[in-house]
Amino acid sequence: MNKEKLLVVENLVVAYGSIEAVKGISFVVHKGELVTILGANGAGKTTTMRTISGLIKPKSGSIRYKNIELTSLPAHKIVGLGISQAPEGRRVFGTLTVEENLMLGAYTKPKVNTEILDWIYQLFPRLKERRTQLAGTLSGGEQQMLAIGRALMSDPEMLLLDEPSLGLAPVLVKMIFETIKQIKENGVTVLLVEQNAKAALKLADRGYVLEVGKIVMEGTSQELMSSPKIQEAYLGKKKSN
Amino acid sequence: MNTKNILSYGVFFAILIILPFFLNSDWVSVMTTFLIYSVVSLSQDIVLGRAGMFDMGHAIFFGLGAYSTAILNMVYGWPILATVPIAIILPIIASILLAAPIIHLRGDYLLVTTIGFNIVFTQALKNNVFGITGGPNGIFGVEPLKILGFTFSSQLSIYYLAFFILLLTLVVIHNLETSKPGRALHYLNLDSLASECIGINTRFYRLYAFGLSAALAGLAGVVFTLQFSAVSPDAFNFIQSVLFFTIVLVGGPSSIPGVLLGTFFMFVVPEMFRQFAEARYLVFGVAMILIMIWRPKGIWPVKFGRIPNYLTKE
Amino acid sequence: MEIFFQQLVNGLTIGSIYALVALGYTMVYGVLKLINFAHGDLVALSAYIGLVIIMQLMGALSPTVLIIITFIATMIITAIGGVILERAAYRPLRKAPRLSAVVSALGASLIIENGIMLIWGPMPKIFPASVIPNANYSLHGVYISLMQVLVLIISLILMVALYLFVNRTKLGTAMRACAIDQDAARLMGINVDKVIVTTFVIGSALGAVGGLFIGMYYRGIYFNMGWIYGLNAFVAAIIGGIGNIPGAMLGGMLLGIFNAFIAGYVSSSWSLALTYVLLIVIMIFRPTGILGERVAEKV
Amino acid sequence: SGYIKIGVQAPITGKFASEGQSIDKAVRLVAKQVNEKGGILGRKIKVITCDDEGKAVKAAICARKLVDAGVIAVIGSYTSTCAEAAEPIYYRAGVLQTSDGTSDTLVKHGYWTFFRNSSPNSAEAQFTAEFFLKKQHYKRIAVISDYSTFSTNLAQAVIRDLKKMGGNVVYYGKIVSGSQNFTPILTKIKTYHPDVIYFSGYYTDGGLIRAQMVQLGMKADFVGGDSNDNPEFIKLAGKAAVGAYLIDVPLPNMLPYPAAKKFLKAFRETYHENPASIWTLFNVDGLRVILYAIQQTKSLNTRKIAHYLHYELKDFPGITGPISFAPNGERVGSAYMAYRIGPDLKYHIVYKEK
Amino acid sequence: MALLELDNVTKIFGGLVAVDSLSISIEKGMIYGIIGPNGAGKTTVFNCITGVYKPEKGKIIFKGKDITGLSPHRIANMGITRTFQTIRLFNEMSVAENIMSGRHFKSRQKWWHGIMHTPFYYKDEKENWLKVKEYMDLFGLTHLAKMTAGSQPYGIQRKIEMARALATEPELLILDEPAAGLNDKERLELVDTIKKIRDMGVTILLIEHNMDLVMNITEYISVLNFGKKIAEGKPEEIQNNPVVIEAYLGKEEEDE
Ligand SMILES: Nc1ncnc2c1ncn2[C@@H]1O[C@H](COP(=O)(O)OP(=O)(O)OP(=O)(O)O)[C@@H](O)[C@H]1O
Ligand SMILES: Nc1ncnc2c1ncn2[C@@H]1O[C@H](COP(=O)(O)OP(=O)(O)OP(=O)(O)O)[C@@H](O)[C@H]1O
Ligand SMILES: [Mg+2]
Ligand SMILES: [Mg+2]
Repeated sequence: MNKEKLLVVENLVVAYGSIEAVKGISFVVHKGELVTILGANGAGKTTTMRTISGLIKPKSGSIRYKNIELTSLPAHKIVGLGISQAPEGRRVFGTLTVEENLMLGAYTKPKVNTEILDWIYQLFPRLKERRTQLAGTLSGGEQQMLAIGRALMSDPEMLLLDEPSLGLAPVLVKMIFETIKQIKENGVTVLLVEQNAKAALKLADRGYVLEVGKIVMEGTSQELMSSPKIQEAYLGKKKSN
Repeated sequence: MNTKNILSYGVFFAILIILPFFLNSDWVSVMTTFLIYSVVSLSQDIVLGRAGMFDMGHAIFFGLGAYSTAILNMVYGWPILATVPIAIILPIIASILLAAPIIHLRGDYLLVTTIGFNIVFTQALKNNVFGITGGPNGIFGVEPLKILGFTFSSQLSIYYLAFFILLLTLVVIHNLETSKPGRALHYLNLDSLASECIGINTRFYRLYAFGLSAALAGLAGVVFTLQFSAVSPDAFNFIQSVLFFTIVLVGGPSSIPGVLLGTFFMFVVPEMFRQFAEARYLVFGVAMILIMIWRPKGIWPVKFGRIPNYLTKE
Repeated sequence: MEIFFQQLVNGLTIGSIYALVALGYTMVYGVLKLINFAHGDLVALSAYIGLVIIMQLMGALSPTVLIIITFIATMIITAIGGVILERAAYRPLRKAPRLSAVVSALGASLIIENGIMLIWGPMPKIFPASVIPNANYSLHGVYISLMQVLVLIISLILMVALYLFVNRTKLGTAMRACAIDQDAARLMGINVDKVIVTTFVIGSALGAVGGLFIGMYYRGIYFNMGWIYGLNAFVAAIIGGIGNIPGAMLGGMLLGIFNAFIAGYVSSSWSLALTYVLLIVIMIFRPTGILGERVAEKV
Repeated sequence: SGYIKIGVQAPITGKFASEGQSIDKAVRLVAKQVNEKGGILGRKIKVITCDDEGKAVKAAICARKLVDAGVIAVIGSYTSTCAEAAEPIYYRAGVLQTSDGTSDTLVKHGYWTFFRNSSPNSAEAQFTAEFFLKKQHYKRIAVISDYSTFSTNLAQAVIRDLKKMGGNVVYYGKIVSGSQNFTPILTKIKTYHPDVIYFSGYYTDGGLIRAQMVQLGMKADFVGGDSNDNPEFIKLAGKAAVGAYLIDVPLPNMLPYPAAKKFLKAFRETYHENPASIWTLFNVDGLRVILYAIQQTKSLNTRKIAHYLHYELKDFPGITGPISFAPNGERVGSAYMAYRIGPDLKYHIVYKEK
Repeated sequence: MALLELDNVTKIFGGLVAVDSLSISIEKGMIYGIIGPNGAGKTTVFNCITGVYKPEKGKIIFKGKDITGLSPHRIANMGITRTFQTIRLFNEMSVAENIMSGRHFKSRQKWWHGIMHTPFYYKDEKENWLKVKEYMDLFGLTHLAKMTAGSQPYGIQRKIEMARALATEPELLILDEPAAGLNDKERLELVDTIKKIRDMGVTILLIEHNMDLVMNITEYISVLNFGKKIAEGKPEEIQNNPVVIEAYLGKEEEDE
């Protein structure tokens, strides 16, 4: 297959002070693909996501999106290019209402697209119910829905999801993964970071495994899922199985 | 304390002890005030740095100590030594009464409220409440301290008195730092709710911080009165509180060497540039900004993790 | 009764000046969680700038044109001052502990105050009497001057305009978003730096209006008057609930009226102290100010 | 052998910088004049200056510094507060002090080292009361002061003297200096229907009070104490200044004494400016009288000098008028006058002490 | 007698009834689970038990004593300690100091020991630090003792938080989503740790969305929805309860 390369990360190094959290990683995301990044706690997944969105500036390396170099752009311009992120820890605007949060999602658009809003309310009816509640008083799961909904409001070409299932009830986890699938089917390219490796791999086309700042493995979902190393480290299966 | 620490404190004290012999009297007087302000700043740090409460009215407690001594001596004729307990206890009571109703306020709200207290305090002094504060002028001509026949009237003797009070304060703060109450202050500062949920009575310890710091500030106030044989409302107005507040932040909250450096930088350094008159404050403002940019956590920030050695050895 | 209304007029005049200055505090606080202690001094500076402009142009222009030009030019220059302040003293500390920026603000305040003194000297400067409309009306024994009427009306218009801007426009919502979580705001595509600069521009320009009113109404301006107005305005912002725009207006007006009635009915010697007693009482019973929202922290 | 050291404690910087610098310049000028004539008792005078910034605490520091430097007498300070803060320190060290501070409290401590070189508040108060009751015949009097020592003391002295003479004080209140908005207190005073408002504070507030009185439609007279005597008062009050009264000692150039004319000339020639105010000249007199006493007693013993000043000196020809001291260090006699600001915005003398 | 008993506890926010007449009863020594959809009111129940919120109605009885509406520190001192859904450590302080905070109540230093050190102080101080060491050893944190807690990875932070809670020597340990953010392998370690704690005699009450963990270790479960209890029972019963499947678990897909 000769798909168009949407996002190309090359030799990315990111450091907090003197500590390198990401130590020279390279990966590609093709248009329309769903790629997942797996990795233990502290592997550097969130750091990578934040660097793509421009919240952190890398020490070296490049990130190109549709051949535009992102590392020299400020964060707000990157959103304008069509990349939006539902960050780790939700980061909803606590003292704004649910609806104001969603409207801010569409900040880069000249006008709010009501179709998208309707779609989001359809995906997450709970949000519609709580439209005027302050986001800070939503329960954890409700906030996660809001964070994803808000990211979708900008009608992105590429969606970055950082642990979207964190803290969600099983029925919602299923629903969120279902939604991610739907989002992908709508033509949005997705880069997904997940602890829930099984579910993520099931959904993804391809995956990368990150360990202490380095990519140690990559491949199609099938390849990764059947790798004994992955099974032991991320899927909680004993070796003897 | 490790040997390096003991050594550096030793050198610091040695310098302070011999310093007056190398300075003219003008500078001895400046250094005496430096020692007193160091005590006040260290006490301010207990509330601001350690317990994390934005108290911008600390000059109240300093002033209460100073005025207690001055009033008891001048109006009621008490010998200075007898006024000392009152000059410590009165600020403690005041701090607890003032802090109790506002202690739950969030950072900046606490800050304005304490500014408010300070302004009410100085206004009351100026209005000559109960006819004993001497009005806008203050009280002049307070007697010197006499202990066992020795009279602390020379500049030099007051310098060493202030030095002794600073030593005492450093011992108290060292003890605080390494004890359960001292740690509790840090915990409630960093996360009040988490502290409550592991059993720390945050309200008690907040008041504790206020009380202890008021006691030290009150004691410093006594020495201040002795240095100038006078008290006046402007020495304890809210601008002074701003000074102590700034000293802690510039030096490094919760850090003893930081606060001492902060006092030096914010009080002694401007004195060095007196000949530049008002222009020095402009330069000084620039320096404050640059220091914060250069060292956002203060000149000498605190380091946590000083734990007993037997914890890390196998 | 006319005394009552006279005090009300007195209070509202100074109150609207407090409110204008308080808006600058509240807006910056809202977005940066920073008490911009230099704001009061910026207001003082604006009065001096206004005086320089008036002295330069006086005689060359008709009084109305002169006043309009003075206002516009002073607002622009002060806004630039606010932007410089943000760039030099606050932006480098964006990621530092909150209180470090407070020290920086105090430093900036020293710079402006002493800068004014070095340029214009320690003695008060006086606005010329001839440019200021000097009409005086009396309604049933209540005296009100044209200047007071102007102060009230212009302040109200500006405040309502600001309120609508913040609550009804996209940039306004962006401002509130930046106030909560700057990184998340960036992820929405909001240019946080631009929003902050806008905040300083608006706050400083409103402060400049306040500064000019002080100069034109009270005539005498001092290099260190920023502290007094700054502190009062700051208290007003807190009483109203800092970060809250209608709160700052309400707080300013209340403070002005309260001051007037205390001085008028209780005791002028204690009016300053009683103002702060009021503040403390409000803080005890409404810990986040009158209009400040109480958002329970979700655990 | 060596110098005779004279200290100057004055606000060289701060709010009162111009006054402080002027005092310092004048003292140095006198010292130069004396030294050019060969000094006193065969010794030259050396002047040591300390800046107290007009702050009480700094004043105490200055006092210790000057004492340590070995001065025998100190000229200063300009403000009563600073003079008073330093007083006990000079007293304990036996150093003579002469100040233009007008606060009555300065001479209340019984320090033999202190000499006031100007007229005290009490003299001004006395004059004010006479002017109010004998000349103007005010029936209802309102008094305002600010929070400074000087101003409160003056106001209280005026009230005391008025009451002594049977005057009717209907109101007394304080304002915070620099707060600019005085309409609330004035509105309140209006309800007392006074014929006059007397203000004992500084011109920076006095000018605004006068302007706001007129704006509030108040018909009462305005009388300002000596600190309102400044050209800026008229600028601040604008047209409202017309009709306001001020009470003060004469302006430097109104002084009738030949010594005064000579000194003013020398000052202008040396510094190309006028002394900041009459207060500079009072301090010059303080210095001159001490130097004279040294010469007369042929001694540097401050007790002897003080004794001479207290009991033997009579009507020394000062540039601000004849000088004698009461045993408490008070200068005897005064020269207050009342001025009215006319439509030409100039001062017109309306009342003088006989 | 049950260790902890909730009797008709109700918590209302504005108009929203977050917890609605909830009654549960937890026996000593058990691992008790609370599950339910997001926003069901689980964390709010924990907040009521630990005194962070004061319930509008109902009683909370711990060891026969009514603790309703007491302040959090008093409840903690009676033997109930918790962890938080979003980790709340003293980030700037070292791992050891974080755990030492749990010793606050057990340490018998008085207020004056913050001013003056007595021989008793030294004894007490040493005792408590040694306790801290025990807990660090238990959680394998000893090598991190001097490290800053805030810079540790998520999984480690969860451990520190649990060690801190345990250092208070609670009778009842309350864990709010302890496995959130852990991968499958780390979760297995967590299961072992929780069991170890239970074996020390500590009763455990936990909220968790991860069904593997819940089914693996809890002995009894209550299911909340809209603040009300919709089911309770042993894990196996809950797993097959159609109401719970409908509201919470979702229909099981055929898994490989
Ligand atoms: N602001 C920061 N300052 C210093 N170090 C940091 C900061 N943020 C993260 N780190 C460190 O960088 C490394 C990578 O962190 P990152 O958050 O990217 O991991 P992650 O893979 O997303 O982990 P998790 O699964 O826990 O979310 C970790 O060791 C972490 O401690
Ligand atoms: N302080 C508060 N103010 C207003 N509403 C609140 C507050 N705290 C919680 N709520 C509301 O109460 C409900 C229950 O919240 P709670 O946090 O207890 O849910 P939860 O069961 O823990 O959910 P999750 O599993 O997502 O953490 C939610 O709808 C939430 O919005
Ligand atoms: Mg992460
Ligand atoms: Mg929860």
